[in-house]
Amino acid sequence: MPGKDRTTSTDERGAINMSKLQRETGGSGAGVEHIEEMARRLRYHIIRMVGKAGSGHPGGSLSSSDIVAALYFGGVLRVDPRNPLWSERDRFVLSKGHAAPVLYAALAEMGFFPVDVLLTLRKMGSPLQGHPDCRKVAGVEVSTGSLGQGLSIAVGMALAGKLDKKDYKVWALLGDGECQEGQVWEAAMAAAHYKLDNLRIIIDHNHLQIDGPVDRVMSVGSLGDKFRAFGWEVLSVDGHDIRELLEAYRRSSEGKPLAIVAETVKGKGVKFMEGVAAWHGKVPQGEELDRALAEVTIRETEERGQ
Amino acid sequence: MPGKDRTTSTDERGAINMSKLQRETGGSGAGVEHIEEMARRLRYHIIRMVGKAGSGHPGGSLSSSDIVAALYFGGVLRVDPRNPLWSERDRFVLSKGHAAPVLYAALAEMGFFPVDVLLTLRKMGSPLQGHPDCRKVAGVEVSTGSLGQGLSIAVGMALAGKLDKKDYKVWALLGDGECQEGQVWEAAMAAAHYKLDNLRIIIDHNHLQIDGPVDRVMSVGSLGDKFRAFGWEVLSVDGHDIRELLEAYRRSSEGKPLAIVAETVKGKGVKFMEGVAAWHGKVPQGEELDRALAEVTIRETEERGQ
Amino acid sequence: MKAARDAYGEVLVELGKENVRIVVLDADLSSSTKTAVFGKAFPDRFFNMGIAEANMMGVAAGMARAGKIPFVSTFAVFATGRTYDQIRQSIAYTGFNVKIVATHGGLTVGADGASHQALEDIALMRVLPGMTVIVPSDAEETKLAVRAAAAHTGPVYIRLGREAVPQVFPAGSSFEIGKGNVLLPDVSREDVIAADPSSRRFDVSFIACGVMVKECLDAASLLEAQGLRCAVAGFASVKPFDADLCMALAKGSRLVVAAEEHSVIGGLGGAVCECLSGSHPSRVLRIGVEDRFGESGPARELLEAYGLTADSVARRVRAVLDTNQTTV
Amino acid sequence: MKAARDAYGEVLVELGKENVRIVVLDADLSSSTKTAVFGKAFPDRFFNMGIAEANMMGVAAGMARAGKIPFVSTFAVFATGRTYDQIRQSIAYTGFNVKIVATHGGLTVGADGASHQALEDIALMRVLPGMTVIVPSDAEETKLAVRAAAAHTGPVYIRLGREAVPQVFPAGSSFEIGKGNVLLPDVSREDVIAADPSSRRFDVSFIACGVMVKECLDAASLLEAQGLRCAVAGFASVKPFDADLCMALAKGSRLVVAAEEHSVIGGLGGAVCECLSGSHPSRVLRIGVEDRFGESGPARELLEAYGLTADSVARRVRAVLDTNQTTV
Ligand SMILES: Cc1ncc(C[n+]2csc(CCOP(=O)(O)OP(=O)(O)O)c2C)c(N)n1
Ligand SMILES: Cc1ncc(C[n+]2csc(CCOP(=O)(O)OP(=O)(O)O)c2C)c(N)n1
Ligand SMILES: [Mg+2]
Ligand SMILES: [Mg+2]
Repeated sequence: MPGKDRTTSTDERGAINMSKLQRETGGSGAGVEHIEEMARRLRYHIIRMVGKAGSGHPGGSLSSSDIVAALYFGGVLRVDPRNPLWSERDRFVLSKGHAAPVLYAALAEMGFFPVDVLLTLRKMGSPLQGHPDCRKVAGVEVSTGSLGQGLSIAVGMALAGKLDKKDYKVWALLGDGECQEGQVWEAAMAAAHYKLDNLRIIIDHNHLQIDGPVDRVMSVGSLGDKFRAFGWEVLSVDGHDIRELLEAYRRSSEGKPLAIVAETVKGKGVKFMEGVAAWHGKVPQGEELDRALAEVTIRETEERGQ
Repeated sequence: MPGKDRTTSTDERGAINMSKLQRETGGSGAGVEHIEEMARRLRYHIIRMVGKAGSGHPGGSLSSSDIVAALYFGGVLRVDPRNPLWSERDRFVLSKGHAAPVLYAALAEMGFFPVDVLLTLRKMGSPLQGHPDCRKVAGVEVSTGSLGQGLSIAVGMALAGKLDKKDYKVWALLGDGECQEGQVWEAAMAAAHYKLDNLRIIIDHNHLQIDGPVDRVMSVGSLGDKFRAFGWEVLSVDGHDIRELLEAYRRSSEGKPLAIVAETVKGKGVKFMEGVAAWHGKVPQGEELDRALAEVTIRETEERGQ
Repeated sequence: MKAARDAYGEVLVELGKENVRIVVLDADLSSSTKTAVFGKAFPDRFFNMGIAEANMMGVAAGMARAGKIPFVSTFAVFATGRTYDQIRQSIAYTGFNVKIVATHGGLTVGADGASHQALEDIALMRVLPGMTVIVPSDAEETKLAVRAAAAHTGPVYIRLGREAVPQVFPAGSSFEIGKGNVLLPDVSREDVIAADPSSRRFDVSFIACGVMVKECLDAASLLEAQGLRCAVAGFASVKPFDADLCMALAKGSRLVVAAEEHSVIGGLGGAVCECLSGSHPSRVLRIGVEDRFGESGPARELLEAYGLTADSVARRVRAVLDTNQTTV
Repeated sequence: MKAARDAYGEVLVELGKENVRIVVLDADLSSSTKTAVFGKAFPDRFFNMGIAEANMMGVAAGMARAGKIPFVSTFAVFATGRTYDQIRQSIAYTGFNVKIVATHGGLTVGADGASHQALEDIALMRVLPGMTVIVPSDAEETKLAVRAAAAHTGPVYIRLGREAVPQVFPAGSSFEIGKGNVLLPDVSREDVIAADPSSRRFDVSFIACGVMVKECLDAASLLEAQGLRCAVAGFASVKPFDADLCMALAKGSRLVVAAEEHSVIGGLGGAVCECLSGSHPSRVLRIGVEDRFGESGPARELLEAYGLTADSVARRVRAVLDTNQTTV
């Protein structure tokens, strides 16, 4: 389990130590190739899941796959599938809840639940709801789906962590369109006010929302400038470059929350979906599904997961 | 009626012409001394109103008095008390609705209703509700009181103005604490996206909210930086300097909405209220009321208004 | 079979041609709410406000104050709960002429699950002073309701579903805000109201809105086959509420059933109970979602699982009629 | 005479001492909601979130997920309508252990007027699955309700008033979520429920919450002086609703009166009508604000103008009893 070996005593580890520790070990030894491989697996699961479900959100799940893979399999996120509510765990909030498939895929690969459950996505009775439900799935930190709410929840977790003098980190993944929600800026202001340097967000900056390019629908301008003006530390990375992501994840930001603006391509990994807004909430079927699967295929033996 | 003389044909006047026009005429000829005098009258009315009502919000009304006086009596806001719903009128939205007393005072002095109505503030049956009600008072553009909503409404009016190719301007006055509301940033984003250069806001930056200093309760940091990052043109002025206010009001901002951050003192004009958070929603009574009135007193003959 | 939202898109374009004051706002869901159809026809009068529903309501309020007739659309969850205070303060309290047309109401949203299934929106909008609340049953009634909303001065909330639904609203019937429609038997609303209240004519009267009108009609068929006399009324106009028709139905029936794709709390069922308790206490069976959240699944399976299909409705009616004293 | 919010501040401090997991959040109204008292005693566990209510609800949700017991306060208008979707999605759907304690509910907010007078909050919170809704009648009951909320696992909404109010909750009585209290006559809830339903014991039974409990007690005095037998029950626990007590009262009375400082739509009155229509159809007179916004004025004058004082309540009860068949 990535992350488990990083459990050291609370007192001896601050943000800097942690990041040093990770840099030395390369985060539980997970190499970049391994993470890339895991990202491919996530994409494979995503396409299979939504294809089977007949609905869902492939575009924003694919754009987040490298981000999520680096977080879960890069030794960054300290979680324990055998003890999902472990009090010292790092918290990950999928604020862009419609990307549930990528979260479910990561949780399954981490061992929170069997990989074959993935194919029940969105079916009656499945724990895998269209949007994540924390009452149904271990490892889902909080239920999301109504955009703009996740960062506030992450702020609450980070405040609690500070109050309890715990050294866990709180992570949240936001969409760029989602940043149009005012609640995101309320939360951003509060995070800076309370100096939450145990809070990090990643913005999946894929430049698309449902109705088209973010710039055209409702421009968010420079998200970096905005978060900086709201008192945050900001990093920009290529959201499909595992190395850059890991490097950013390991940075600390004393006294400030950290926003990582990850430049991504919506639908990444399936050529015909890349950069096409229509694939936000549409799923490939029939021949298209086969083509998509062919692009993200993994070896048969891998398919069964761990 | 200030503003009336500025009615020229729609086609020949853009933002620049208008501002030039005003500069030349000094805005319907209203001199700075006159405006200062009007600001004093507003303060006088405010104290009398809330004193009589026994409740209300003097602090944020007093801090806005010069801002509002310059707008209404400086030949800036084009409104007609005899035709309150005149389709070409400039719109003023008091987003910080609890400052109703300063708006009511200005409207009464403008002739929208008799000055003696002011003393019915907050009483049963009065049109002068604790927070402005546009169904009850001519000249009140929109009902406010729930903070954070006025800018959105102003954006709607500005969009409609653009659509109708009208040259009216839309003004909104916001509190600095109010800028903690996420809806303000949603509206700010939309205003920039739609290039609403017919929209201007003034932020009454008095550095206090109910529970204390804004910096301590929930820091808004640099409001200028934030609005700039949200795509606005920003000006900073001394919110008690009529000259600076007029100068800012006359600036145009092609292709962008304009935010004027007015540095003010909460409770301005009544020494014992100045900079004291407690006077946000508390009213002076008895001996305190006398002291306050003495500071803002105007000549008896003036009291009756126009 | 046609989705109400498709009808909405079409009628919006018609209205756009007829009245230049009509503008349309959406919050990044225009392809789903079908306002994109209007956006294509009248790009100048279509405003995408992005994922910022609260601001969208305020912007609509400002446009209305400036003389426009804004139609504002997004999913029902976000069109009501996400923006309740904005609707309350900037639209209902001001009385501004804003039309909120929400799609994706109810369980039949389907696989997106609980976060996207509005089950409280009717209750939320109904409690707002001055708000008109309409829940059409099909594409045809949607068109009429949207037209009625445009003609009405003041705030209106219209709730539409996501799925294609069969026609149940009688072709050629009129739609009037504040009035229900008697769909079964084939008599007019006025006839039912005028009927001698002492003659108990129905075993059960269904009062329904949205997709539940169809389910109630089907339930009525099942019950009539069992020898029970049924009436079915479409109460698309949840507010103003047609108290006259409701009362007449109650007076002429052993049991009143109120059915909606909504929580059994505070919606149409609440309106029926409040109305009857005040003037003609009657037994009311409320059919709806039993105070819980929805979940992911196919629309039809969800209706079944939550007891909202004709079968289930008929069974529950039967059980009440068989085992209980039913009315006064 | 004591304001419920003052009692809230006091009991918060007591709870803060007893349980370190308790944290308190406010949105720039801590002096009015009285959470400032807690803030002074436990500065580390008090979080002012500024004028950003939506975020505050999310933050509370996150803190609850991390093991805290957050008490979240602001005015009732902003604590519910401004944040409905946040409460729905991040608190009710998740079932997180957040306590929303709102002050300034109802008309008695007074001179601030309609924008600040919550008249729909009970309806909004009642329709949320899993939400417990409590509207205490005085300072004493407030203390017990806040303690009960802290002891209960799951989301709770408590609505308090602004003004000092007389004590009506019997000293030494217990408060239990889901149970009403019989205040008049001097019999226990259990006795009322156990009583022979065929013996009609009351002319009128009042079911009330908040400040209306006192008005109903006074109205009962007026009516008893006229020879009518009255029962008054405090239904602070609006949800879960005490159906047993409600039904027992209805069975034993000619008329049920539901009274609340809230819209007559969807609140306690709605709950009473829904309950009784389902099982024991009864005449219900709903006393509340008649589907309109409030306005500025002194608290008492407002109650009078909106028909919420004992006098007016008694008159209306009398009129119904005198002119109508009242029950089954
Ligand atoms: C409050 C809210 N409004 C609207 C929606 C509907 N919706 C789901 S996804 C989406 C677009 C999200 O765009 P973005 O945040 O850029 O996500 P990504 O591109 O990463 O998928 C919208 C509008 C929602 N889920 N929540
Ligand atoms: C949405 C909302 N939340 C809370 C309040 C209560 N309230 C009224 S005034 C105020 C403080 C406003 O501070 P600021 O915006 O700085 O105004 P000013 O200092 O100019 O008076 C608050 C919290 C409100 N009216 N609306
Ligand atoms: Mg995007
Ligand atoms: Mg201020």
